Amino acid sequence: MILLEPLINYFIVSLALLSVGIYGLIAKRNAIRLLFSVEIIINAAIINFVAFARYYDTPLLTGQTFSLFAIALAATEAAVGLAIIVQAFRLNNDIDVLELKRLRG
Amino acid sequence: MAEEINYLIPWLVFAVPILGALLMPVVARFGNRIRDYYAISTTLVSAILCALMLPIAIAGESFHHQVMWIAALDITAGVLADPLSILMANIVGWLSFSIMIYSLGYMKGEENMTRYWFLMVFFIGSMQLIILSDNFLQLFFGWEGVGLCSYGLISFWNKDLKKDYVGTVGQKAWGIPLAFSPTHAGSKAFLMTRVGDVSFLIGILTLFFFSGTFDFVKLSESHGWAVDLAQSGLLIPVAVFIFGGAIGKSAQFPLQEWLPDAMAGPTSVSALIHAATMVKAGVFLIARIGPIFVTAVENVATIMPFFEFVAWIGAITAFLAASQAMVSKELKKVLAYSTVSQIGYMMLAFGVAGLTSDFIFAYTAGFFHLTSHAIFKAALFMAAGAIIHGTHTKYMTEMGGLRTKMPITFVAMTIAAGSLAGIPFLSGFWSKDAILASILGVESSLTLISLYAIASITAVMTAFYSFRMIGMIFFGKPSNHIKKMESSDKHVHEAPVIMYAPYVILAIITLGIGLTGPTVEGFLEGSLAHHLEHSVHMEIQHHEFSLNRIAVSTSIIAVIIGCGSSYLFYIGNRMSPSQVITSIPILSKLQTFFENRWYINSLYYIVFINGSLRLSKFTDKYIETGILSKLNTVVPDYSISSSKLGGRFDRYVVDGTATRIANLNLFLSHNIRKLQTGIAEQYVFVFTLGIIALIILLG
Amino acid sequence: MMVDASFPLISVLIALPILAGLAIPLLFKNSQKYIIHYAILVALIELAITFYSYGLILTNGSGGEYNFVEGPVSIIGNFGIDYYVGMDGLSGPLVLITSILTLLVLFGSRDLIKDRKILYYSMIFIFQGSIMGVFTQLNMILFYVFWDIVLIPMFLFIGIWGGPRKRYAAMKFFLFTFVGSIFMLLAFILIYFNVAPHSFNIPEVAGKIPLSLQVISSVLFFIGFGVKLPVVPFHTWLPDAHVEAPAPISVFLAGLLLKMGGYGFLRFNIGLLPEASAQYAWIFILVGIITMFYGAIVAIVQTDIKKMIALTSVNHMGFVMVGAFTGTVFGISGSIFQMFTHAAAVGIMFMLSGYLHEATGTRNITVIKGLKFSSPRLATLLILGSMAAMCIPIFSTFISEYLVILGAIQVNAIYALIVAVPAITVGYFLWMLRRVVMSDIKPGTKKWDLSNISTLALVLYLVPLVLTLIAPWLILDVANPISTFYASLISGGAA
Amino acid sequence: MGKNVGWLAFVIMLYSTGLVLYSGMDNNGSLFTNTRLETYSWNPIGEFGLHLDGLSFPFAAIIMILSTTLAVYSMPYMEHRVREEFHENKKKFSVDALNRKMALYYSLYVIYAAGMLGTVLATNLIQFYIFFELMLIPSFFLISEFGYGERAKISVMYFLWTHVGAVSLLAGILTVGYFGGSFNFVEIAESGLPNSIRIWVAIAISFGLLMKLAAAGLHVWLPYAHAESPTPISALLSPAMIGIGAYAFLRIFVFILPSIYQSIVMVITLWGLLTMIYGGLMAYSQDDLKRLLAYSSVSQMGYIIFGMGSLYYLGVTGSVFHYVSHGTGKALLFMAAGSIIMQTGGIRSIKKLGGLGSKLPITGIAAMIGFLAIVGVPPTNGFQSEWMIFAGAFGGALESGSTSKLIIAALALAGTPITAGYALLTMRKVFFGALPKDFENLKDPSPLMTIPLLFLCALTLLIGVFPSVITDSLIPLLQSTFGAMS
Repeated sequence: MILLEPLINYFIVSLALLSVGIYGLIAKRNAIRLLFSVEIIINAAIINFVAFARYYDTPLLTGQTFSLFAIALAATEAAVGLAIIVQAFRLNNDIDVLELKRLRG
Repeated sequence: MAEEINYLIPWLVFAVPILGALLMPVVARFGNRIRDYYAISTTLVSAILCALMLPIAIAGESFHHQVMWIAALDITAGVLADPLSILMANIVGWLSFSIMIYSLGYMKGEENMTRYWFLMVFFIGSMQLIILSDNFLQLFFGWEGVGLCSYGLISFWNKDLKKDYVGTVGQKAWGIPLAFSPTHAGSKAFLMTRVGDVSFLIGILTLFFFSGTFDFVKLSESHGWAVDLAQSGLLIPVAVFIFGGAIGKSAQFPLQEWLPDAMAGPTSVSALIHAATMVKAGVFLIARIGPIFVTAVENVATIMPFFEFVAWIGAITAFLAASQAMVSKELKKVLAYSTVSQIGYMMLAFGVAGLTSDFIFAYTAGFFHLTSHAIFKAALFMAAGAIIHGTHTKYMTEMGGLRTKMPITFVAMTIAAGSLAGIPFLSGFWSKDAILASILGVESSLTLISLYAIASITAVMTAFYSFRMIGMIFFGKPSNHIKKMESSDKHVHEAPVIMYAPYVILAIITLGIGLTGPTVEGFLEGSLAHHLEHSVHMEIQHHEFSLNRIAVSTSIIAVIIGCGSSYLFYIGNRMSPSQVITSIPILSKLQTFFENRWYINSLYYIVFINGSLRLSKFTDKYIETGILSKLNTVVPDYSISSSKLGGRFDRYVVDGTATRIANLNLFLSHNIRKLQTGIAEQYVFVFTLGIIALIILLG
Repeated sequence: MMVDASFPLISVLIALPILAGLAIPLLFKNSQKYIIHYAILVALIELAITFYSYGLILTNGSGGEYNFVEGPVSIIGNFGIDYYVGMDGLSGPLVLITSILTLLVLFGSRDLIKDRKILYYSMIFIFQGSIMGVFTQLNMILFYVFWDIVLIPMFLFIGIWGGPRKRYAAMKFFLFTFVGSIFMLLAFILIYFNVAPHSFNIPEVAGKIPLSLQVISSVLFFIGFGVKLPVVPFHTWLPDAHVEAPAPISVFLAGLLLKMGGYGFLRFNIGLLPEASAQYAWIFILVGIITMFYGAIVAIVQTDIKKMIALTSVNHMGFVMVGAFTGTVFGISGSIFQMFTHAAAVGIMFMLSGYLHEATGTRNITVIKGLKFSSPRLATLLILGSMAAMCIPIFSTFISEYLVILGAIQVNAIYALIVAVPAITVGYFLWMLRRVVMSDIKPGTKKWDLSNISTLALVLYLVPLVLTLIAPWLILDVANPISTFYASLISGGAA
Repeated sequence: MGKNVGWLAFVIMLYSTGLVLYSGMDNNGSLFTNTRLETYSWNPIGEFGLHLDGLSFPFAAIIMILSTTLAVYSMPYMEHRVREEFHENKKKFSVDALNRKMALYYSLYVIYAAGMLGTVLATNLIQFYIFFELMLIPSFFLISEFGYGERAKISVMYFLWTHVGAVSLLAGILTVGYFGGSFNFVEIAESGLPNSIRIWVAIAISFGLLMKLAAAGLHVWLPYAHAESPTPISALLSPAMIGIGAYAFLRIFVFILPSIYQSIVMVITLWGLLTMIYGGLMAYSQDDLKRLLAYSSVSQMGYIIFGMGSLYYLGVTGSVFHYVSHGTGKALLFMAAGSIIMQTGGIRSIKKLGGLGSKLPITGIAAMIGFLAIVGVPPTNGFQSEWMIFAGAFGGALESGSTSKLIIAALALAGTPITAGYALLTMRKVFFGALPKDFENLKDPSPLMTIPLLFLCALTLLIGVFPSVITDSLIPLLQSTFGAMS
């Protein structure tokens, strides 16, 4: 059986991607940048799926089928996010996240 | 030979008057004359029935018939006609008949006479009931009936007009007025006799408990009860309590204040009730129970204190009343005091009977004095009524020199007054002498001497006041009141025939008894001896009648001193009485003391009447309104205030907590709301913190 | 030998009113003229069924166990929530009084409720159905469900047809009861998990609850039912709810809602947790007595007649509390009887206060004067009604009260002192009567009096009271078997 | 049927009196020896029964006789009262208003009599309590509807006082009922009561009953209730109603709880004596005629309580008999007071009255006989009851040999002249003396009022002379109970 890379390496890659995404969310003010960082986070998740499916669930590979779902999900999520941003821009022609707080309690 | 008189007679003697009285209002419908004659005829029928019973008394037997009354307690009602009661019934019957005729004249022209006749006839009926009943309970019925009628008759003129008042209006003793309206006098009489009846009831009930019966016959036959009573030391108290009834009814020492004021009633009433019959009821009671107690007890010594008590009560009353009679200005008051005093004599006689070995002698003396006194006192009262009727005044001071204007009344009154005083060869002399003789028979010398002394002093006083009375009315110059009447041509005239006939007859009888004194006494002794042997089984030694020399001499001396002194003052008016009294200070002090009725009356009023009224005012003011009716205000106010408190507590504390919890929620929600700032970054930041915390926790 | 009817009797009892209620908006969209006749007809049918079922229980004296049982039909399988109904000596009288009161309330609301009739009558029938449900449910969860369904119509009644502060009162009422029911639910769940074959059905659960759990759940039940029964600390919602609720509704409120609390105490506290109740009976009795005295004392000073009557029902419910926890046959049957008679007695008083408001425009005792002259019929009925509320012997409220006192004396003779409570009740009722009825009339007050029909309707309240005075066995024969059973449980537990 | 609704009430009353008297003396003509019993099942509480025996017959007879005579008496009186009331608050007088008022009066009146009769015939403690309250409610309404002065306040006070008593009685009854096994008089076993409870039961029941009997200290409600209630009602209230406390006392203590009875006898005797003296004293200082009669009722109740405390069968017979004699006597007095009030237009203060004897002869005679009955003067039944009470008191004292009891008995007997005092005082102030000028045209009231007066006078005298009517069935019953007790 071919020597597989130890699972932990895939894990480190996805963790790195995850931290980059989170940093993006927290630091940036521009709404579109928020979308980018969300996409990065989703990709990190997908890596995990594939890796785990490969290591633990070889015959069924449910993980990989699920990663396909996740990709589709990411696409829809991006579309929805962009629609909201366009509307927000039309409303107060500024998409600075800090300004959009009319939904507070 | 008792059977041949059919058993109904004794019942009818008292039933006829009582039922007759009840029918009085119905008969009154048919007109006044018919009513008057109807009343007199009932009394006559009852008197005749009594006469029919006389043969039994003479023969010395007794007739006893009973009927069931309260079945559950087997209490029977019955009639006991033995020599004592038959003699007494005849005296009462005939005397009341004569007084009824007299009152026909005396009460002419008075309104609501139906009430008068009803009460008089009912009175006679209940008096006969006392005499003829065979047990204490039935006797008590008559006892109270008599009290009731005397209350009704004393307050007959119940409009309380000033003229009907007894006693001089202004006079006061210790602040208590001594003048009483008829209704007041009536209530006083009823209350005082009521006190006597209460003690009588106590005696009877205790006796009932021990002996289980009220019957005289049963009491005299079985003597078990007397033994139990003596053991529990109640024999003397029971006897004294029963005697208390006699004290009340016959106006003896502690309870004698009601009789002088009973003069507020019409004089015919006073004649019937306060001379002839009612006051004798007490004496009759002692005559009835005295022998029973003596025979019931083995040795006489145990009952001796009771008889001594009776004798002393009699003596004190006699002395007390005689002293007050000497100073009284009202004609009827003098007679009232003399009645009280004479009854004192009778009580003395019956008391002494218990003390002497020879019971029968004093017993007959008492009874003889009872009969003679009844006769001449009734005559005196009727004559007094005629005089007052004629002179329209009741004060002797406003009379004088009437012997020419009312000759017949003068003669009759002098005979009766002489017999009262004890002038020889008049009935009073023999009966008083018999009493004095019987006192000599008492064993213990100390009581003998003291009783004898009091009796003789009273005899002197009696002689004095009876002749003072005759002197003030008939002799001396006519008072200006009489002159005024003469001038306004309202002449003082002799009483009509129908009025003076009765008391003239009675005067004649007194004279008759006076002349045949010893034989009458012998007859009485004989029949009473039979009575004692048969109904009470007491063995009697018969002895011949003998005149006791000491007794005769003392009574003659007493008459001489008494009549002599009063002759000096009033008849011969050598010296005017007022000068003598003012000159000797002791005498004047004594006079005011006697006039104020020894202050006994005022004492009673202050202690009992005003005392209880003040006590009731006190209880009313402090206890009733002070404490109790406060309860009606305090309890509701208290409950309302406590409930107000409860209401406030409910509204603020309990409700308050609920609203406070509600406010707490509001406060919390308000603050938590601020947490949602609406800025996405903060949410993500918190989110990551959460994940890190989770990792640390799980790790 | 429990009785079984040919058709599913209890389900009909519950379903009929609810369906009828729901049908009203459809039937009477356009003309509302015949709505009241329809309503009375439905109520009469319901009453007939109740009489039939009650008669069956009464005749063969099977008050001791559950009759007309409809087997546990599972609704949500593995969670043990199943439809399980039955009627016994405890729920029999309460079902009876529910249908009687509904009929009488309909009569009452005929002339007191004018607007939005469709909603009103449909709500009444839903209310009746759910009350029936509460009294006959043997499954704890469904019991809780019906318990909360009942709140909805009541909240609407108070909220819509209420007096000036109706929103506050409705909200307060809803919140209080709802919070109480949560504690109750918690207890149900605790019991569910601690019983071996997990089940919510009362018959299955009875007797298997360990003592420690019993204590905790009895405290929880106490809070849950205490709010409903108005035990003293939780009673503040009752006066506000009554003052604001329209007259017929407060009859329902006092007549039926309070009984749910009493029913709960008897069914759960005594029925399921006998050992705990026996051990801590004296606390419950003490709370009951405090409720009694507190209700009576606070009622004295009230100026609004409705508030006074509300506090009187707090006082009477105190009797139920004491009766239940004496654990004696007399006490328990007395508390059941008290629940029956109190409903009628307080019912008439609330209706009268409604008419009083109609007649004089106010319910303030200190303001109304000389009712005797202005409206004689109302005055006489007010006097008779207060007689019933005062537990005077001419009405059967006296028998229930004396049974409770008798039970209390059995426990400890000191409790005889609770006899003082009726004395205070008599006190403030008489004071009210004196000020309102017997005082002299102010000139110029207009004459207004009850119509014949409404007088008849009011007299109908008194009929059951007089009937049960003459023949107390009507109620007691049904109540006695169950109370002997509970008494044996309690004494078994305590001994 | 308009004004003669009174006659309807009278017929009802007459019929029931006939029943009571008939059932009293039904077997072989011997008077009142048979006991008449009916029972109906009332299952949880015991059975609802009506029982007429030696003890309850005198009470039942007097209650019914009094209510019948007063039904006739109250016809003219109440009409006068209603007219006066209409006149008082200036409302226009209409005949149908009068009819309605009279109908109301008579309906309450009949219920009131039924209530009293029920209490006396009850065989079950709870049934007794129900009638005990039932008796109270009509009288409350009668006072508040037809009374004088601030009647509403007084009727509430009356109701509350009596109700507090009744409630304490209820507490006692329930304890007795529970521990004694059952509520039926026959089955109650006194042994069941643990002796820690006995004192409390004794206190509770006697407090309730003595409140009803208006014993000294607890009598505050009586003078108010009597002064303000219409005269026919106070004529019924004072003798019949408060006397039922005595019946209850005898029935509960003497017949059911003898050992408790023996322990409280001393207290009862002393309380009776205190009430006698207190009532009598208070009567002296009253100016209102009806209040005076009320206080005299308090004092007479003192006699009854004293009789009950004598622990001797004769004493108890005396107190039952005194209930009868006080019943007739006091009813006479109140009726006389009523006719005076009616004739003089509402004057009740004794100071304003005087010399009425000449103008109102029949009322005067009736009042005299009434007073004699209370004072206990022989021809009237008052004497019979009095001598029995005191015979019992002396008997009890001598039997137990305690001199203290003897002194109390003598003291009580010495207290009787107080009664005679206020009786004669009132008689003198009201009927004798000068006639005030504005009473010139007075005359005796209509025959409807005088005939009942005369009937009761005849009754008083008849029972006075032939007491066996009452005592025959009563004494054997009491002898056997007291025999069993000692």
